[in-house]
Amino acid sequence: MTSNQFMFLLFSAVIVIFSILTVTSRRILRAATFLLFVLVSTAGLYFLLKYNFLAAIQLTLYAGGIVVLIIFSILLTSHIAEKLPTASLMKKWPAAMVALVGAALCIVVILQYNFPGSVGSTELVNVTDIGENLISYGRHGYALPFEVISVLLLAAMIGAIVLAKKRKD
Amino acid sequence: MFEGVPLSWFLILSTVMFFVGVYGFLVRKNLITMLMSIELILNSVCINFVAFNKILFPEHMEGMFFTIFIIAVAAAEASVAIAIIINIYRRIVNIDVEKMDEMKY
Amino acid sequence: MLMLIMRHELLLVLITVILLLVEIFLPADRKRKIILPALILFGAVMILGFIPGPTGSLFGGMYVTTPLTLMMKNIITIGVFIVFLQSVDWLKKEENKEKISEYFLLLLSTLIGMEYMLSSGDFLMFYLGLELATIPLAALAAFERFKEKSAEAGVKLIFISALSSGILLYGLSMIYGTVGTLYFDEVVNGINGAPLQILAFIFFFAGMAFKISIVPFHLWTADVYEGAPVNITSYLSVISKGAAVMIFTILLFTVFSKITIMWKDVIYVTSILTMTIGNLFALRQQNLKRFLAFSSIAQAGFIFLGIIGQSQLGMTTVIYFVLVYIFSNLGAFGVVAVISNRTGKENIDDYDGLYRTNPKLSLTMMLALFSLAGIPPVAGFFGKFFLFTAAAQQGLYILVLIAVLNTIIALYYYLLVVKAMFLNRSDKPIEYFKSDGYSRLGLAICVAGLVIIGIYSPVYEFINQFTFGIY
Amino acid sequence: MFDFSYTIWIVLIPFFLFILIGFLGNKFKPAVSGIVGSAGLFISWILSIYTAYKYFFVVGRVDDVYQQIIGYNTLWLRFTDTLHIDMGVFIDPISVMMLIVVTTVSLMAHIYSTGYLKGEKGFERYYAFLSLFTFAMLGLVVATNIFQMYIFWELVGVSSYLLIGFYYTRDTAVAASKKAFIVTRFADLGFLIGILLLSYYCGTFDFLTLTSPTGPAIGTPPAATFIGMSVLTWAMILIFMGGAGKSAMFPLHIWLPDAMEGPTPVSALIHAATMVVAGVYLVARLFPIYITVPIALQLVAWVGAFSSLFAAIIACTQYDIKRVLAYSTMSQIGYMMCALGVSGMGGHEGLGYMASMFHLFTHAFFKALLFLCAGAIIHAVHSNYLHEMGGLRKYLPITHITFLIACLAIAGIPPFSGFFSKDEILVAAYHHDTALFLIEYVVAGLTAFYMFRLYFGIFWGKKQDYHHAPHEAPKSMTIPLIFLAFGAMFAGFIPFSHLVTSDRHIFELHTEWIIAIPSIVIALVGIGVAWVMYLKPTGIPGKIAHALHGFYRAAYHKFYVDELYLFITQKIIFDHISKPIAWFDRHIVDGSMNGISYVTNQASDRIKGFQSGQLQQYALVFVSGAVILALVFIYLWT
Amino acid sequence: MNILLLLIIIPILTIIGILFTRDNKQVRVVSAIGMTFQLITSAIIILWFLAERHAGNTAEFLFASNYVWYETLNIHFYIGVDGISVAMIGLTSMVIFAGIFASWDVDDLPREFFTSLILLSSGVFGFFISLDLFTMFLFYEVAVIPMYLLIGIWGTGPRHYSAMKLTLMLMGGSALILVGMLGLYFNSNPAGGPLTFEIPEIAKVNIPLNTQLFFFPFLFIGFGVLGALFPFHTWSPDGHASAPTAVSMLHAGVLMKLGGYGCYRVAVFLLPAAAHELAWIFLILTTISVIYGALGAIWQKDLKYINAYSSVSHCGLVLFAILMFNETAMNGAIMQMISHGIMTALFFALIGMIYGRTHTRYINEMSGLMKVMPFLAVAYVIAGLASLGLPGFSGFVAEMTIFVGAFQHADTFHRVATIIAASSIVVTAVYILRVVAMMLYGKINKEEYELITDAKWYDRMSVGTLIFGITAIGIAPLWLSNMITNGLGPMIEKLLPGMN
Repeated sequence: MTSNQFMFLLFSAVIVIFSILTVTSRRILRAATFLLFVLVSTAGLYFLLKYNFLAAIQLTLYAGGIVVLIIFSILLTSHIAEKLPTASLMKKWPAAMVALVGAALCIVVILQYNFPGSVGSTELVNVTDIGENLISYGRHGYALPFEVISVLLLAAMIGAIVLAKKRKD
Repeated sequence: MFEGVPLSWFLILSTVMFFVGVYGFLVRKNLITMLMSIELILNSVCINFVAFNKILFPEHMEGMFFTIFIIAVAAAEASVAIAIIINIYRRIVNIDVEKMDEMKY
Repeated sequence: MLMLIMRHELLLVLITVILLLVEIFLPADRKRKIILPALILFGAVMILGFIPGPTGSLFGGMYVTTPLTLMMKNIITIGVFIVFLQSVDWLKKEENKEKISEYFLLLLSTLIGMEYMLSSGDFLMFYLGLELATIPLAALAAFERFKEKSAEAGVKLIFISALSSGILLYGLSMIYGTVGTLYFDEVVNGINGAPLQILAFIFFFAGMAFKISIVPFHLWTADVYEGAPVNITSYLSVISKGAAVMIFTILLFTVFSKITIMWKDVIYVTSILTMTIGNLFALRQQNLKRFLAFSSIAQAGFIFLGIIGQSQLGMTTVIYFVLVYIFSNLGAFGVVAVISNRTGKENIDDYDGLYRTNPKLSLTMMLALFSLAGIPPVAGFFGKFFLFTAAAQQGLYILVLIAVLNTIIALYYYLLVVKAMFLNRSDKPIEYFKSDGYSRLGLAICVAGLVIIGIYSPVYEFINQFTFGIY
Repeated sequence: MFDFSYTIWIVLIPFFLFILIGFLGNKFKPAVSGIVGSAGLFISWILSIYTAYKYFFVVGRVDDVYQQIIGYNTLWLRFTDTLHIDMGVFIDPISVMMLIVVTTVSLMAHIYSTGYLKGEKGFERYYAFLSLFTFAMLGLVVATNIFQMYIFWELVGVSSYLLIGFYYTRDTAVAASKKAFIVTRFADLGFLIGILLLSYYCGTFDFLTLTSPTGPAIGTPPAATFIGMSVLTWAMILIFMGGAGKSAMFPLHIWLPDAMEGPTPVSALIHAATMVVAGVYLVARLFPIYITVPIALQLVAWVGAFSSLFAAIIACTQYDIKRVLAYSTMSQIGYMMCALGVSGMGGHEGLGYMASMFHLFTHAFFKALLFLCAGAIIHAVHSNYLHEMGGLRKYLPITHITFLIACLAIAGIPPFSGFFSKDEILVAAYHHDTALFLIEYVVAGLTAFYMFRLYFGIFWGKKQDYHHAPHEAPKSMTIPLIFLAFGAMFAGFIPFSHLVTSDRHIFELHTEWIIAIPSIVIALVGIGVAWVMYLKPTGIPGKIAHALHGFYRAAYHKFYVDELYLFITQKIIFDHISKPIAWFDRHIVDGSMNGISYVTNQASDRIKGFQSGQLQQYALVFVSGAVILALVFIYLWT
Repeated sequence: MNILLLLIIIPILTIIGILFTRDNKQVRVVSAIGMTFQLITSAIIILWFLAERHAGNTAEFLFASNYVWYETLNIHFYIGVDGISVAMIGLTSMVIFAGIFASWDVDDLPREFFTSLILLSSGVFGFFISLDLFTMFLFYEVAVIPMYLLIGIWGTGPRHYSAMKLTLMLMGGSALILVGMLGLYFNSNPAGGPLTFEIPEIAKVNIPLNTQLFFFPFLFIGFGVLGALFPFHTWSPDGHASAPTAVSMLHAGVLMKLGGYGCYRVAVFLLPAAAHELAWIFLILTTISVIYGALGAIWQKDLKYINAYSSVSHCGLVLFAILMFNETAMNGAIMQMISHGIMTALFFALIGMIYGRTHTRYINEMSGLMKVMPFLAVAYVIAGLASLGLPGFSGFVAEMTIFVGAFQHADTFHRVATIIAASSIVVTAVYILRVVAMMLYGKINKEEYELITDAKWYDRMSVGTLIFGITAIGIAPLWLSNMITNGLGPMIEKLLPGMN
């Protein structure tokens, strides 16, 4: 087992375990924390894949931004001590079945597929390249999506504000 | 295969994570926990893109950029969702998804 | 002037920015003043859209404009314009005065999203367009913050849409993994129908089917439609769905053309399911918005008949039908909106005896419903007929038969509404009222569209110039 | 050749009278309708007489053979190149004879009615219908083709219906009219099918072609058979069914007695003299074909004979004088049918045919007379019932005399007309079939008996206390009586064998006294019995009735044929066919349509659970939908 | 400008005219004027048609105009008439004319009533003059839909239910037609190249037998629903019973003829081989229709139900005759359509008028009406006599033509069917006379009936027109028969190769 494999397995173990915990934990704040672990380990995977920049984004935006957002909202809407009610079995079983069958199907199909065996480049992706790509408007340039996502974020912001605005009475 | 880690490992991992997310989405009653499940789902997809990009098609960074944009969209989605959740909480002091069934049949 | 290629989106962004600025500098008590300029600006954009201009691709193929997409954009722009006209009445209500410009901003941004989606040249842009077209809509669905139903609608929309985009993304990731690119023009060559690609396609399909409300991915539709403000509902049911249908058709006809034989069957099955289940649910509805929701689900099933035709005829008809559908559904929703705003009544029972107090509204509603049901001489008849023709072209007579039998069920419940308005008498009918000018203009456009589009064949021929099929 | 095309006017004049009176009748005084109608018909009558004269004595006979002349013909409706309905006038001995009969009796009825129905409501309507009937009957007799005959046949039926139902506020009249129409309609169905069969195999409707010895029916008869009989036989039997219906032959006779609900002149005209003999006329018209299909002809003979006996027995027991006359009519028509049935073709062989036509002719006079007399009597005493009459000879002298003449004529006492015609029938039967002969012989006696039973009962018998003294009818009524009485007396002297014969060749007739004398005797016996029983009120009839208890009751109840019909129509058709069909339609056919909607609604209700409002359930369906689709299309789809 | 277009334009102009009226009276007057023009136009068309034919114009369709409508799909607006459609036009304009007068006293939403009625009629006219399947289908639906409102708003009894059932069943029929039509369209050019909906063009194509067999039932049953083919007739009793007078008239009189006409012009004409193959099934059904409708009518007590079942019987005879595939029978079928159209319109007009006076339609509740309303009563008797096929009225001509035609088949199956069908004339007599006897004859049974007034001038107008129609045809049928026979030519030519 190479160190890479080891690291991968470690991360994936963390991811899988904490994912499951995220969706089963009865304390909501813990669940959020577990989610954070999952996201951080994912960032670890990105590091492993030599996508340092992406890993950084994952850490800051995802783990940092979204999880914080979630935690804030938890604090706004729930009592920390409160235990979440568990779902009824009538709900769990079908869900579990679907998830299991779906996962099995996907895994079987994935394993059957004959991916080209090319070994990926192990080079670290250059942040300059990323930046250039992001503002380039040619093939494989991402200037346009970049603009679009800004509109999206703006719209989301407006939407969130409109909804969360307090009523003026 | 990436430095000894086969592609399929990544894919299996992401698939498992994806369906764990789906499972969570289907059973968690609290809206915020459901939102977390969504994040799991999106995260698993990100892993797919990144893994494909790195291991199979490293010449361009399409997968990676896709991941970046997914993260951004996830953030936007989460913000709107949370705004709605908070709005609901203000109205009925409850964010149990099972209570959200005023409209049916 | 390469930017002219992107003129639709740019103009929209421009007026979005203008509105944003105005909103910032407008005093709180004069917010209503924004309505008319907004409408005028948007109307100008709509008209400008019709001016022929250059087409081509930008950003290395990430953004593609063809005459076809231009036309699609124009079609949905017209629809949005009508929605705007119809929402003025609602926006002028006291409880909404704080949110007028936000309403415009959010709707415009979803429109921008759709237009990008229509013009997308790769899956990334497609995905972003899709999300941009969805997320603000969830906010809009929850727009009436003080109504529980509205909030519930928002929750349902945003969560299901998040789930569906997750599934769609999983599919996309697999497509990326098997093909190695996200650009449409390159993806085409990589599609070969391997099991993983079928899986990917199905997941992708599920994501799209969510937008189009295809059974079994439709369950959110009715609840969201019922809970959301009427104008948002009509927007969702018409514009959002129409845009999704059009881009989906294009994708199927181009990107997935190699696996036509497969997706044809997927669509065959889902279209039967959609028509039947949509109709069966519509039968039992009392709330008109919910009723129209199921009706629009069923309509989506019919639209699939055109797609399954996989020919130029099919594509033309799909687009043509979307156009007709915009007018029909907006006509119906327009009436519902007017009445809902004035009286708060949304149930079919409430419409008892409407004709005797508000004949014009009733007639408009009837025409719209007849168009949805496919009764001549209104445009819906032609739309439906051509859809059936497209399917029959493939020899799918059984499918056509099932579809036409479904139109009978559909006719039944449309007639229930007609019955309420025309046949039933009521002790306390909705009083006579004069709707505001904007709504009337909106309805008048719808009626004109319904009457003209079918009988005046050049509309169809015009669309037909730009379409293509798989041969 | 003499141009007979004017003869169409004989037919058309009553038609225009119908239009005129029908549309404008209510604008005039009632009497005007009667006068106009009678005057118009008088023209027709004159034209008929003129035609008869021309035909029989001037142009019709060429080398002792009467010609068949198409006086007028026009295409009315084309089916195929060979099958087309023409409207025209066919002139041959029997049609000319019928023209005379119809116009004469009709004219008499017209004149008579001006008095009889004076002051009745609906007078003009009556005349309109009468004209319509005359038109239809004339159209029938002059028909050039079988379809024209069928058309007028139907029209005759409907005018009969309208006239029977003239007193439409009277329930019995309404029921009777309905019955008459439906029964004859049923018979006409047979007629129609017969026509269809005949015309299909012969390729023509035309009488001239059909009856031509070299024609498709006789010269080259169709070879096709059906259940052991040739199609031609079937066709002729079915056609006879039509004739039997119209002529009230057993078992299609039930409408005739009830039809007496109509005004009496109508009974005289339609249900005694003209319409009811249409069946006989039809058989006579197609006689050349009947002669080639012995089975059908045999049937005609036996049906006729049986009907005559059957009706005669019933007639003996009835008290309603019009009904007695009705049964008598049926009996006499049975005679005519029987005569046709026993007839051969050509010369003396065709005696039966000649006799039948002869009897038709004489019967028209004396039976019309009987009815009109009965009308005068009813007019006087306001009752139809024999036991409410008696001793009327003093009050109604003219009626009395004319009635007596008619009775003698029908009883077959020489030299009254009935003797001659009936005698020829008996002769013909005697030469053909002894059984038939004996039946007819008995019937002759019965006829004499029941007619004189009537006669004695009305004019002699016990004197009744009348509310107001009966008085003789007005002139307008007695003149026709007298006229017809002359006919009844002298019509027998017409040399019919020189005029109307089966093959239109004339032949010499010689009375066979060996048959004539017994027939006179039996008639006299009948009269004698009636004399004994009814001249004065005696207990004999009651005793006899008592002695023949069961049989008498059966005869009195017309052998329960009506009840049988009622059972068939009411129970079988209404209760066991129509009602179940109505039920079936409502519950099964309609129910299945409603069932579809019910099932749809149920389905809609059953699946409502999918739309539970639960977001997570939606998501579950969403995900499982995707997974299942994927499974299906990856593993099951090929 | 094509004179046939007037048939569609006049109704539209009339409707526009109605929009500008101020009160009920003006609405009626405008409608009456419009439909009078329509009647005149129809008469002109008939006369002109006859003149053209007389002058030796042997074109299959006269006054034909062919405009391209949807170029891509090769949909044409193609109109033209032959002897048959001309006859149907005459029928329609007569019935709608009478219908306007019969509904003179509609006072609830009269504007809407007349608009719908005239719209319906324009659909019917359009249907009869169309030579393109698409336009034909379009007009068919235009003709069906106003029925819903007409019955639902102005009807009586369970009007909502009946209206819904009628509309749905007829649209169900049209659904089948649609499938059949598309089948024809996609088989209209086996050589490749542009497909077409034009009837004369499709008629030239030899469609393979298997294809024909597949599509024939769709078309025949589809049109048969409207033609009240057993067991798809159940919309008819309820529909007719609930409909207001003029609507029953138009519906039974004209709309049901769309079914027969469609079966003739589309199903049999375009798919002759399949028609031959499958005729026996439908012959059985139509024979059942004929006798079943008649027997079903006997038991009914509601006047309209009696007539509805009678219509089932008579219309069954139309389809029955069409399936006989010979000139005579088909001629009879067309004549029966016209005859029954006028006659049943007359019936329904009279029933409406009687109902308006007695407020009941149950025959056992009425008696002796002859005395108080002689005009209507006599008219009813005339209608009844026409219905039971009395010579002198059109029904006789039509039925006899049918039977003679049907009898041209010498095999037992056809014979038996014909005899069963023919026996309906007896049953018809039973129920017609039963009604007449119960309702019109006898003594008046309710005091209020003594006060009934006889027909008004507009009633007389309506009834008179129709009586004129049936008697005119009944007395002088030859011109009509010839005109129809003339139109049958192409059909017979097409059917002949399939015979034997």
